[in-house]
Amino acid sequence: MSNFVKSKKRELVVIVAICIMACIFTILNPIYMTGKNFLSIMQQATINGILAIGMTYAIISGGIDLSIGCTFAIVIVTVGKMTVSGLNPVLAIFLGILLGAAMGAINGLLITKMKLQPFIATLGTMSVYRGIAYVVTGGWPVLDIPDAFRTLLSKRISSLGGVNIYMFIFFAVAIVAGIVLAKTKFGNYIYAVGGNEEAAKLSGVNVDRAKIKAYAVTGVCAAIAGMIQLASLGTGEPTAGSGYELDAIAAAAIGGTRMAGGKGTILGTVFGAILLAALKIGLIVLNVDTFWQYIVTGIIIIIAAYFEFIQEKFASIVAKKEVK
Amino acid sequence: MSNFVKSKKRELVVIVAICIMACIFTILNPIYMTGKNFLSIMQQATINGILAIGMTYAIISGGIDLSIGCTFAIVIVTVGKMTVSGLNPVLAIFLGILLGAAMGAINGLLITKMKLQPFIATLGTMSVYRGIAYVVTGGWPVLDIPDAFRTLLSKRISSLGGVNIYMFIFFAVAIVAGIVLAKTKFGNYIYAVGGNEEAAKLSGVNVDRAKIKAYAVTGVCAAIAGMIQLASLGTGEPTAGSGYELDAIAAAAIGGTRMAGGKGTILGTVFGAILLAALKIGLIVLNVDTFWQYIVTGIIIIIAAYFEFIQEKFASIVAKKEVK
Amino acid sequence: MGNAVEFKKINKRFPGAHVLKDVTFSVKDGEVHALLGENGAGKSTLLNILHGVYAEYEGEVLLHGNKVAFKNPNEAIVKGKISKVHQETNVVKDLTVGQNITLGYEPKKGVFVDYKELNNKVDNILTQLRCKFKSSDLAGNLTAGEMQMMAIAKALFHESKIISLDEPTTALTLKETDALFEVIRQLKKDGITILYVSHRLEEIFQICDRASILRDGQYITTLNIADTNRAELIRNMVGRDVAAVAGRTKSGIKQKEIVLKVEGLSSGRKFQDVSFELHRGEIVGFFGLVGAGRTEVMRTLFGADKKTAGRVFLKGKETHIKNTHQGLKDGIGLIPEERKTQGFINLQSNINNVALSSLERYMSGIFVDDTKRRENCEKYIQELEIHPAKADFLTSNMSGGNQQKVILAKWMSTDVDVLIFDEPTKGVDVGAKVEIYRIMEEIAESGKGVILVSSELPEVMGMSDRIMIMSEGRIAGELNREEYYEDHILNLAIGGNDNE
Amino acid sequence: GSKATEATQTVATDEAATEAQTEAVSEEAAAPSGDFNPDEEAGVSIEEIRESNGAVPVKAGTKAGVVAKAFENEYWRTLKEGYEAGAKYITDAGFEVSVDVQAPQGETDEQGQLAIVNNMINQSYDMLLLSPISDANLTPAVEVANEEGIPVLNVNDGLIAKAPYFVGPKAYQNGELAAEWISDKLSGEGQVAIVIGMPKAFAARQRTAGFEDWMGSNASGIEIVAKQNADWDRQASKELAETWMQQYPDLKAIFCNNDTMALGVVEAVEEQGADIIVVGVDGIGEAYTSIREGKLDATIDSFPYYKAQIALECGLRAMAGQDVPRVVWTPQALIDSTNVDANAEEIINWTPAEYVAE
Ligand SMILES: Nc1ncnc2c1ncn2[C@@H]1O[C@H](COP(=O)(O)OP(=O)(O)OP(=O)(O)O)[C@@H](O)[C@H]1O
Ligand SMILES: Nc1ncnc2c1ncn2[C@@H]1O[C@H](COP(=O)(O)OP(=O)(O)OP(=O)(O)O)[C@@H](O)[C@H]1O
Ligand SMILES: [Mg+2]
Ligand SMILES: [Mg+2]
Repeated sequence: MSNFVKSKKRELVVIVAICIMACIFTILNPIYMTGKNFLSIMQQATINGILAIGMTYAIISGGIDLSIGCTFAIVIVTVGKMTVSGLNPVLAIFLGILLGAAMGAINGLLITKMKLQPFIATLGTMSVYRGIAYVVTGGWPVLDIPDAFRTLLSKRISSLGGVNIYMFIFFAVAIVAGIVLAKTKFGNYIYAVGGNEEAAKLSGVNVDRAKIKAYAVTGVCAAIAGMIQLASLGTGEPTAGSGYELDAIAAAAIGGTRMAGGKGTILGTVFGAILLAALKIGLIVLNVDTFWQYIVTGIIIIIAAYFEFIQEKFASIVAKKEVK
Repeated sequence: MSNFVKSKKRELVVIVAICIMACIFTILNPIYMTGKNFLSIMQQATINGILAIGMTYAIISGGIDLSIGCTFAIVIVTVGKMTVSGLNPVLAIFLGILLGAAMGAINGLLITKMKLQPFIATLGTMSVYRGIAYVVTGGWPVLDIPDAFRTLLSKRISSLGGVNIYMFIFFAVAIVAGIVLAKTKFGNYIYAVGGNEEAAKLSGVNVDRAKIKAYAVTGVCAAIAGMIQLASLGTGEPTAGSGYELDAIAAAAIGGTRMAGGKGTILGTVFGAILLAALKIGLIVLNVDTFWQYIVTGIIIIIAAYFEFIQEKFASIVAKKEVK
Repeated sequence: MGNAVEFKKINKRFPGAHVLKDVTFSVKDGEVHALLGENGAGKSTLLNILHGVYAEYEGEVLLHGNKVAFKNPNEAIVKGKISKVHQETNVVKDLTVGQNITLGYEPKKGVFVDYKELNNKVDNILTQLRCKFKSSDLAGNLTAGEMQMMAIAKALFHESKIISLDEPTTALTLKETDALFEVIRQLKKDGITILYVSHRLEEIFQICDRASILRDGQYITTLNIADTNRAELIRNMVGRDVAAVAGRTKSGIKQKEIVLKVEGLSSGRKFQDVSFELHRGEIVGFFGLVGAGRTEVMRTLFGADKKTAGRVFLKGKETHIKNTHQGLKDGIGLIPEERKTQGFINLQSNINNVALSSLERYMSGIFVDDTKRRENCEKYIQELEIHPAKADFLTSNMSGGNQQKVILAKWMSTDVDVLIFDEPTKGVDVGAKVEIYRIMEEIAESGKGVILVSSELPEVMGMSDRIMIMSEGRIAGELNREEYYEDHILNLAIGGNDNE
Repeated sequence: GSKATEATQTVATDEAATEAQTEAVSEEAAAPSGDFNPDEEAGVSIEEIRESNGAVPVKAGTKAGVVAKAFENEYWRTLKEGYEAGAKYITDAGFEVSVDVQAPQGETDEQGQLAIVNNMINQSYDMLLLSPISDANLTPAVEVANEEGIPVLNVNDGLIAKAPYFVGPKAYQNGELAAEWISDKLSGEGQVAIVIGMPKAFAARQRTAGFEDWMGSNASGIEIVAKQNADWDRQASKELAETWMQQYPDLKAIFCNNDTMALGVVEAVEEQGADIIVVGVDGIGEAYTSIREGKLDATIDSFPYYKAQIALECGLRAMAGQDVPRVVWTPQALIDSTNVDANAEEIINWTPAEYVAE
């Protein structure tokens, strides 16, 4: 039980940070605290959030996946092409998820079977996947995605004040990913492999399989995020998603995921993504000069990461007190 | 002695890879194997090479520096402004190096004193530094860099068949950085800190200072690379260098630098950069479709990284044979 | 009684080393069988072969008469019902005890891990072992002794019939050791065969039935413990007679000058108000139970941790040590207790590891001179009889005791005035132990102050001019040689505060 | 002045030419037209609109929201200045209007740009003038704006199929102008190469296609020997040029999809002392300077400063319910040493609009 509270401490810190930020923004411009704006924040957080959830799997397993933005792009254009050619939208979504899983698994295979360092392996596939997305489309966007597909994944629900359906998908992904990570054997193995690969191996955990699966999850999340973007934009571009990997990593890190692996939660990552979105929208609402936005964003990332350290210090003091 | 050969084995592998690649390109287009083209390769390896040398320091120390592209940009615009305002070019170069060192040291301070994870700390400063480069210039390029500065760092020496002076700077940086890493106390400490930080600390190594210095070197290399680009283009753009960090990491990794720290050589990194440049030029010479270039580049990165593994296996087999 | 394990002509080669040579012997069902030998004799390697860590070797391993060849440790655990408690415990610190124990074999309910069932099962085993921690505790918060118990619990969880313990007591307190022996006797009663590796011979006499001895990778003999004695064991291990007791050979080397004076040193909650003096030529022992805070005091003195109060005087001058680098410069050195994680740089050779703390000694101009470094390293390899005697060897590939010697060489290469030994003989063989005692004495004789932190009472009593006893972060007592009584010392260590 | 005007081809009003070129558009260049390709539309110039619709009706208190691609690029900063100048004209004419120009963090921040537009819709701007990063990234916001009846003008160069209006220059013609000029200088003989921007970008494609098609049908003696991507980056294009100069010693001209890349190529050419014609696109200040110094040979200026004013004017007309065509062409002209010092307003025959209260 105390374990539970302790493990949620990190998320509480992020929530406090979000609240402080929101207050400052609201004081500076009251528009910030409106329902519509809140919706904007959540929408903005969706795609990065889902990508970051996947990234969290890769990072906890002791790796990283730089290729997610490109997996995202490949899924966008291939699913785009499938729906345009009249494939059943549900089937297309299914195939898209499969594709994402396959591309993630390729990363996993490179890392486990060829023993490549995750950073380099996915730096390589990042380039390969991007190239594939271009070659598949000849560089052209895939246009006129059918509404049947679009409304499945992206639809403003007016009866709920304009909430978009994909926000629910975001929550669903977060819940499923969170439960899998926290409650299943597979989740357990990922923590074990990231925390102490040698120990996991000696315990009979199939380390390779756990890693491959982790990257597959990363790929699946990228695929889901991609299809949401495809649905919401109605056009699939092979250039989509470039640079998204860094945002995803930032969200995971802010949410308390340890870059060396073995530690992190989906809840934390989700709040990390929300924090970044809230920050971005805040800067836009305040009409902060773009150039200054870079500076402020960077500083906030640093401060948020510093919280991790403060909070760990704090936790260790508390823990010591409990002992006495 | 055998240690020397063993420690150079990695570099030999990269050289072999470069040769194989060069042969293939030459067969496909004989232009590839001309002296002039060779010069092109070396020249184009320069900027990435110098950045990668700096990156190697950060990585060996157990970290990473994502902000080098942005340090690069800040140095470009500030040194640009200084020279335009008539400052003595040599003094400007000196100040540029100092600036690079300071920005690297800031990364080092965040990582050591605030205990941030290097990836996140430099992800933050990456954004901050980029913003500063924009704010300083208002987004405008710095134009009309005086020739006095330009010829100091970038000048074709016709008597040497058109070799550009900056190639010598590249070699000089590589030699100095290589010797410092291999032969000085500081270099020893970096390896120790990256290999096992706690053990290094308990051996009386000033871990913080070694890391801060390592990042300062990274910053200095970024500054030198930036000034070379400034001199060669005659214009300083605040957008310069974006994405360069990944190329630098790729060069270091191909050259055998261990991403987790503690292992790597400057020579390896230099060959890694040359391999990437040779590949890039080869694809241009063959007029390969841009989209396919992405794919080929990615595959080459993966294969080159795989050599690391093959070579280690090979080394251990050889060692076993020696016993028998 | 049949044979639980049979080794037949086992050979093992590593790059650059032939480690096991035609090893042949057997272990009887249900006995506690000791595996003895000097550092680097090949004990761990043999166990690794038995447990499937190394799948590549020559020769045959038989379990209960059947030839086995496990591809990995897990197969050994599950198929062979044979578990190993590691020399360096393998723990995933961010998982709970239960998760660690059941890792790979968690009970499931549907697709989820059944944590209720899991914790129940594990708590049962833990109660059986009389452990104080629970299945739901975070493994990272356990002490070394508790982690060891966790590993045994894991073996029981897998219903192992054969359990190997590779130096299980190195990190344990006396109390924990006693508890462990109790458990081993219990296991033996339950018909479980135990392979036991230790450098502490008194333990062998306490719990083992027979002992097999390896020397230099070769099998020497198997002895009945009841029919042998300490000297015979040592002679077989070392190949000659060694007086393997901790004791001083020189007297009167303590000098007048106080080299280190500590006044009211505190560090938050870790320890408070520690004061003592250390003379040149003196060896001061620090005794206490695990968790008494000795290591923390030493780390703080050296500059690895921050102090919150107190003053430290070195050679009569107050010092403000902010980090280890300054500690080294001011003349304090520390040989850390966790050899593997704190002692040396994994990827580096002996040359580099030995030279790391004294690089300024090998400079020519601004460069480190490799020849000088090598010479220094080779000098110590000879002097300390480091094996294998190769300067280029990776320290991480050496046996535990030899790693310790490399770390010693590193500190002997410096010219610190105060050298702190934190559990210096942990996992070190009898011969080397004596060696280390001799070196320690020589260092003191050369006019340095030596602090010996140890949990082995005979060692502290034998080596120290004075003993400081710590309990719960405070100095509980200070005894001079003539006041050394085991009971008194232990009493102070357990509840020193009550006596004051 | 007049000579300069003559040498320049102010094609925005040349209807016949427009038609001819529309036919010449190749299959490849037409590919993005699944919905909409402005280069294929019969666009109208602002002069024509003024002729048929008269003065610009202004509703007092109008709040225009402008979202540019990225201020990191001079082109977009100039566009911003143009919008602000336009707003000042209107305010000086006695009408109270405000124009807010925002941009995301860099040309890859697609989500950020979308958030900016959403925010403008949330804050009830009266019209939106959008230059999207990609052809699609603003679609969701545009759909909402369309629903809420906020006029959306797509100002080049991303394409928003769902926006009712497009204002911009004809990208295809860009390439044609460059091709014609180069062919002229080379007397229709020799090797040329093309440095393309990001391979995806509409502008990059159309400029390249226009160039290739024109050469293909009008200058058989010209051989396009190489075509490579340099990601709009100066250093990358310089390196490309260096390699090409080794590979093709007879290279006579290089056409670059924008000025930044052209200036990189110029550096390479200068360094080697080679005699290669370099032509860029955009007309940034640095390009003008370089032409004056005799380094860069020509650029095709699409006058963002005036384009912005035209866009704002069209927006006001659309708000007032006037009939604004689907595509409004903005002027562009080739600038070389002959007209580099000429007044831009003269080159494109610019006259400010007249305003009346709505
Ligand atoms: N990976 C390796 N490469 C090369 N040599 C190795 C490797 N692992 C072990 N060795 C060598 O094998 C020998 C036996 O080592 P082992 O660990 O079995 O000794 P041990 O008897 O357990 O010693 P200790 O009591 O110190 O633990 C040592 O000389 C060691 O240097
Ligand atoms: N790295 C660590 N992580 C968690 N707990 C630790 C760590 N190091 C020490 N501890 C705990 O802090 C307490 C004080 O340990 P310390 O090592 O100072 O005691 P000690 O008297 O030196 O005991 P030992 O006999 O183990 O050396 C112990 O409970 C120990 O388990
Ligand atoms: Mg051993
Ligand atoms: Mg201790």
